[in-house]
Amino acid sequence: MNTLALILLILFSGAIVAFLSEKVSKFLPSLIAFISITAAGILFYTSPADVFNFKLSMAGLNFTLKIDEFSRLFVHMIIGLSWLASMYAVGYMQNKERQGTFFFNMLLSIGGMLGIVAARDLVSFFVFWEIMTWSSFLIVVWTGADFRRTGIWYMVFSAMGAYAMLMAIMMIYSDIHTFNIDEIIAAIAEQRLPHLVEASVLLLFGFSVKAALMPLHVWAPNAYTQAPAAYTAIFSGVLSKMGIFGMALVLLSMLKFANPADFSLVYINGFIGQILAWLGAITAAIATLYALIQTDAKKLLAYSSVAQLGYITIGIAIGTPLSVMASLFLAVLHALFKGTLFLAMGAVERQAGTTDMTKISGLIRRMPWTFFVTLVSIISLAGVPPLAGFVGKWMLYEALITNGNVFMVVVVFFSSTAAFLYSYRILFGIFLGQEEDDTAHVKEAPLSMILPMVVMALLLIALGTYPGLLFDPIAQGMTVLGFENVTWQMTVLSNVWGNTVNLMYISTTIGVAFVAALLFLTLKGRKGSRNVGTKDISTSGEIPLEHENLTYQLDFFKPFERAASPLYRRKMTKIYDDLSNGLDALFDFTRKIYTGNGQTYALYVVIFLVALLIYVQNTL
Amino acid sequence: MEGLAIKILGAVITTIVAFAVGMTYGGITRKLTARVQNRVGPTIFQNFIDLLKLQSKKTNIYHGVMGHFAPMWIITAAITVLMFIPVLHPGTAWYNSWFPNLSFHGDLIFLLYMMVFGSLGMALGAGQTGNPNSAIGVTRGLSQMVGFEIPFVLALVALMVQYQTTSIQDIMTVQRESGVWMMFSNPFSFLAALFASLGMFRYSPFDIVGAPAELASGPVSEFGGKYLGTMMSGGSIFAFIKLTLYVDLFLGGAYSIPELLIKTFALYMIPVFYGWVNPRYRTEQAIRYFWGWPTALGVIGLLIAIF
Amino acid sequence: MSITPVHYIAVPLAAAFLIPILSKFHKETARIIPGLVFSYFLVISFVLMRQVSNTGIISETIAGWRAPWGINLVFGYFSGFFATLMSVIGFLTWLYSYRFKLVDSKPAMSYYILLMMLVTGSIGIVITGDIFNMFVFLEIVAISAFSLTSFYPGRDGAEAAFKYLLIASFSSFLILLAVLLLYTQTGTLNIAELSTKVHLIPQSLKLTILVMFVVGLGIESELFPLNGWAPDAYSQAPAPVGAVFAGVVVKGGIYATMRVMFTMFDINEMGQILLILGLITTIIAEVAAIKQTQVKRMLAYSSIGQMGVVMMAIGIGTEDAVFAALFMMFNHAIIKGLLFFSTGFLLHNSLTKTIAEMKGVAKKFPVLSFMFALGSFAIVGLPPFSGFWSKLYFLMAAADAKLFSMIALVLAVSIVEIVYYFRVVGVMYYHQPDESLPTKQPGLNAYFVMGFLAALIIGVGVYPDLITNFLHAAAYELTHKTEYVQTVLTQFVR
Amino acid sequence: METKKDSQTIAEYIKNWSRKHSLFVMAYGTGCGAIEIPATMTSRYDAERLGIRGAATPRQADVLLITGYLATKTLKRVIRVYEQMQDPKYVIAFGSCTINGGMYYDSYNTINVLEKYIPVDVYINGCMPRPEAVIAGFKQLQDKIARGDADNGTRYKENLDWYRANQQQVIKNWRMPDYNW
Repeated sequence: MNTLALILLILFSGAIVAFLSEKVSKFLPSLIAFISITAAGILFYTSPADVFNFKLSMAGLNFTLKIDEFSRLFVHMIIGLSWLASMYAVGYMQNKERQGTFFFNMLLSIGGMLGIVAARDLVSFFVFWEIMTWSSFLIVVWTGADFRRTGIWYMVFSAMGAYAMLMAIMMIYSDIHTFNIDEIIAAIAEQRLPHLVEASVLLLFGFSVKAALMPLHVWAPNAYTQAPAAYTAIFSGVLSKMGIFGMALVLLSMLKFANPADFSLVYINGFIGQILAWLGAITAAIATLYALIQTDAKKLLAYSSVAQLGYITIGIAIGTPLSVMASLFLAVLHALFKGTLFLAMGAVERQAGTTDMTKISGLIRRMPWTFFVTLVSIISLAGVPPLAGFVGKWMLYEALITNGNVFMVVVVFFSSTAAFLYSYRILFGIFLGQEEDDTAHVKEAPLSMILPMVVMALLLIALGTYPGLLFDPIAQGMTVLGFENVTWQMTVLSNVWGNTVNLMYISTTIGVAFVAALLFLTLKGRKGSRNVGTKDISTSGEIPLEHENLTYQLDFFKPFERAASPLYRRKMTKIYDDLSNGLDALFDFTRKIYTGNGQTYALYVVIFLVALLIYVQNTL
Repeated sequence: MEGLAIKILGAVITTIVAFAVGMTYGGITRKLTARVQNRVGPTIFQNFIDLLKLQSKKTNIYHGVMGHFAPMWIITAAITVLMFIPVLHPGTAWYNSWFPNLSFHGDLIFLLYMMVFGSLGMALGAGQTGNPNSAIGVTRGLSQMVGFEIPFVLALVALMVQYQTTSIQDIMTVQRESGVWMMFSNPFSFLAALFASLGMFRYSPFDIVGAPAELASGPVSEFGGKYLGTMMSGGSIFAFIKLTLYVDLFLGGAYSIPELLIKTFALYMIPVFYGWVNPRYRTEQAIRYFWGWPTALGVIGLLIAIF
Repeated sequence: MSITPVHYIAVPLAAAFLIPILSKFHKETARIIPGLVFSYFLVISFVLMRQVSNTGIISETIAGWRAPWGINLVFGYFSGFFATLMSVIGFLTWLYSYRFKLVDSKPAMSYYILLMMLVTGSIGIVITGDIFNMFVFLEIVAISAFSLTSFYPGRDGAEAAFKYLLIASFSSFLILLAVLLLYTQTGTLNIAELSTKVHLIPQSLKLTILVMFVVGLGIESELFPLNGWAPDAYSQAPAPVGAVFAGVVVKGGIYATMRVMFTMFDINEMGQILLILGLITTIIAEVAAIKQTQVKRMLAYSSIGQMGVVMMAIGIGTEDAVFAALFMMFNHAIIKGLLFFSTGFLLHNSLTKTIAEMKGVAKKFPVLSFMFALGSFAIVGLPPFSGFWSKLYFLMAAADAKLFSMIALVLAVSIVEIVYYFRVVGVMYYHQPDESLPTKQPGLNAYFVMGFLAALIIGVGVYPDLITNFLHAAAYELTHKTEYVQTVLTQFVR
Repeated sequence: METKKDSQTIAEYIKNWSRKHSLFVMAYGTGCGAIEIPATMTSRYDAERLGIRGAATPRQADVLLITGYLATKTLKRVIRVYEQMQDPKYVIAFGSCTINGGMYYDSYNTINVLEKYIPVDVYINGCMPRPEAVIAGFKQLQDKIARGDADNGTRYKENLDWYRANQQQVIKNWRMPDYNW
């Protein structure tokens, strides 16, 4: 039996078994999910690289699945994060209702993602894409809260994207009667397909829906917020990256090989890339602005995921080796730190009951490990050295500057500076500030939930000094995409102008200075040090009561909001609401054709008959 | 091996110099302010005395691990940035003997991000103390940072794209070879960066972060003793770092310590003077200020740099 | 004696006469005998299909009168596909509606007889080789459909039946007129012979006949301005009958249209028109469906929309398009059947059958709700369910014909489809139930039927080759009419 | 008390010198005397030349300056602030009211003798004491610090029970967090 098919089979059958096993015991589905993902992972990592292709001819179509170096990178993300998340889910989901449905869809979407990255023909790509979409939809609505706003919007936007893709697939099919991606690329390289540009634009449209690009992002915040945290990690971590994968497929492996003799096409290609990059930049900026006014931690993270995906899109769209490397690096990193963050928020939600930052504060002494992983991943989200986030940010900036997209750099820099605000917001709002009496009972999450987060946090720390560990697979993947001799070093970053940053020195310096300061500050005057609680603060002599909490949580960044008020004035959701209302009115009007009156229907028949007769006699 | 020893010695000396210069500048500022207000004022070494006093406090208030880390993060960030910033021009006698720390291993983007490190750690520490004033001060500080980073980045990007480099040495070299300082060759970018520096130094009118009467000195309101002292020293080093960075980028760098002192002091007096004659802005006013003319100047400079 | 297509007609007619008599002795017979008939249908279909696969098209003359004078029944892959589909749906409907709501014997008897006649008539349409005979069977279908529509006593049923009657009378009138004109022009009623003689008809008259056929059959197959009757009929008839309407009656109309368009005439003459009509039908129907508050009306509009797409595929007219159309009809039959069957019990005792009454039924009927959700997922064309493949093949056929604007519109309206189906699913699963209606748990037979349909949906979805070869053969047979014509005409000289 | 100057180690001497020359004042403007503080700080009698500057919070302050009479309500706050200050800390009582109640000696809600509630290092007499007097008081405090016998905090801790008793006597609704010192 073919290994790749076996992996998919394990996942899908595991999904069904998990779904049925809920009848047996509420604990079983999570276990089955974990086991099947583990089995798939073991199977993937133990078998040699060349066995991962799989051909199937069915219903007059040829399906080709193949894992090359580029998709291997994404498979690492998918399997790794899903494995950790499913381990986490064992603890997170215990004694919740309808676990069978949850794990069924979880495994299904994981299988769908694997299928997507492995698909080498557009039909199976689309099939797996749709499977992933509807299973993730079922998880998004799993809690059942706010079905219309969240579920229907997600499904409608995904359907718009998917059908745009289908349209494009059909266009390509009508040009050259094949669905096989390699054949398509070969065909593009030699002749000019009449519908190539439209098709690629439509494909990009479809992918930007998943990647939550600017005008199409409105589904994302709600969906990320509503899904259970154990899945949101996967959802925002890897599932959204499928859009990035598709963009890379279109921009870097289809359009890039377009016939260079065809200047118009090359020009259009660059043009599309620019448009996409600018959309990404605007997405990053706007989403960041909206992230920092949120009061719910999960929603804040959802907006920040949208922003991060904006960065990643920029890198792919610019298309220079450095930028592609940067964005793939950021993609993996985003999977790591945003996965960690969502898992951490899930832990907080499970232990403290809510992630609303206006309700809880000062959990640092209660949940130290959760705070630690949150801190690490927030630092790498903010891109502050010496953690891994800095590497990706640096490469992105250098790529943009050396490429001459200077104003885009400024926009990106603005958004990532504003990202500090919400980074601080989430750390402060949940873990710092005064301790509530009603969160005094909160305990640290169980080990099965802590362990995955800690693993990812350690990875982030390691990658901050040794990004080469990740550059290696990325570079191999890029060679598949057609970038020749991608150069990378283990601990040194460099751009095309030859400017370098030596991460080894950086982390050594920081470490030495930090340890020295730590020793100095800790040892000096240790006997005289008084440990005080968060209630013992200088409030101009006033003594806060036991129950009153002085933590500053509401309108956290109000001054910034006031300063940037013009940017907050327009709301995308409102536009879509108006659109849907207008459509609703139109539908209502159209529906009135069916009056429910027999005579009218008879009249329709007669009129139609006469009209058709006249038409036919006159034209044919 | 003793090459390493020399390097470490140089690093220590650099740190000491930076610390001393920063503290003294602070004292001089206090003295000058007093003179301007027709007072005698303290000695110019008052800051050293204060620091000594703070470090010799008997009891220290421990607010939790983040509160404990905050000063360390500041000092760590200060030292790290200092290591990666070229204090003097390469090749000069002073430089080779003392200051060749690591300045070839970092570039501008790295410095931009590394400078934030300290203030983020500070913010976290201030957050854990549980004092609402600290959190309010932190939000103001971060918001203001978003304000002045924009013209600053515009200026830096202008330099980078114009001279096709992101390293400070190369920019210094360009100035040395051409003999023209950036503040004359890129006046608009220089002005933008200068306006940004007003926000960086947090003298009035941009001192709402630690407004003493309103916020009880804001983020640091719960810190005293050794913590406050360490923060002070870190802040002094940071002042030196910012000034040196500006000198390197716009004033053609320095060949010797006296030249460096003259240039940095001249530069340092600009925010101080501006502060004397100005009241205090509210946060949104400050942000709007930075997004106004400074950003416009930065954009002009950038356009000039491109074309 | 050997099984021949005529059994399709003879057996049920005989049974229809027997049932009233036998039910005098034992009431249960009224329920059992139709079951036997339907199962016999299955046997016939199976045997005949094997025969067809061995010896090509079967053509049988009735009562010794040879064509063109007598009536002849033709059973090929194409007809066989429809006949088998109808038999299966009929059987499942019977099994499902066994003890559905028919407690006392009298309505039960009429229900089953009418159901039997409905299926019989449709199968007759499919297997007859004579255009007038086809008209007769259309009438049989129509009449039994009227009576089933007004099965439940009450004003609404009567009104719906009246509308149906009114519109259907136009259809029969037009078809009859068309048949008459054909006969006057060519002197024969045999489809195969007609197909060799249509070129004798003057162009304008031929077009008039075509238009009459289009309109007359369009009423049966729910084309846009002609389908006013459909929603009322679907929503007023008992739920299983809705499944029969969607799976059998409409298919009869479509079959007739295809037979006329492809075999008798040349599709190219009306192809464009059918394409446009189908598109308009789809758009209007889906748009109307999203505004419905009654589940069964919504399903009715949705099946109208599906028929519109099928009509577009017919209008494209290539072999692939016909294949897509057949596949789509197959899917529509089984999926709509599943939807109607599950709805039948979900809203068993409700009179208004509104969507709001399905609040939180998932708590009470987990399996039924799952079936409904499965049907919704399948019918909007999500993989890996069977609905996806037919949509894919249709789009491929359309793409071959370079009809991109049409693809775009169809995809756009299928987004609307997603919205209204998922809205219902959301109501079923994520709203709090209000304990208003007394519920009725389905029996084992209903579960079996729905389980079979669901298994079929998933099975075909995962492995479409279960039926594709068969459908390809049927499409080939339709688009290459020579074999059909030859087989029938060879009998003349026998 | 005998002077400790000779007994000071060199480190102690330097520390005291620095403490003497940098006094961060928590000017607790309780009474009318607060009006004298601005005059003392600003250009006429520039107190900063002696290294005296205002501190915003007790965490950073060295000197607690009680300017005038203390109502019992205010006393509670004063005690809180005093206890939040870090050692070494000094208290300067300002004006007659802090010595003996002054013109409020028979008021029902002001305390008369501050010494009973928190230890005081330097009293500045007068009603009001002029800025010169204030600066003189600071000078006195500085000498005391230099001598090294300004150990206000330790005195408070040693006699804590006595002070607490007095405080609880006047502060009826006693609600103070107790510290781990």
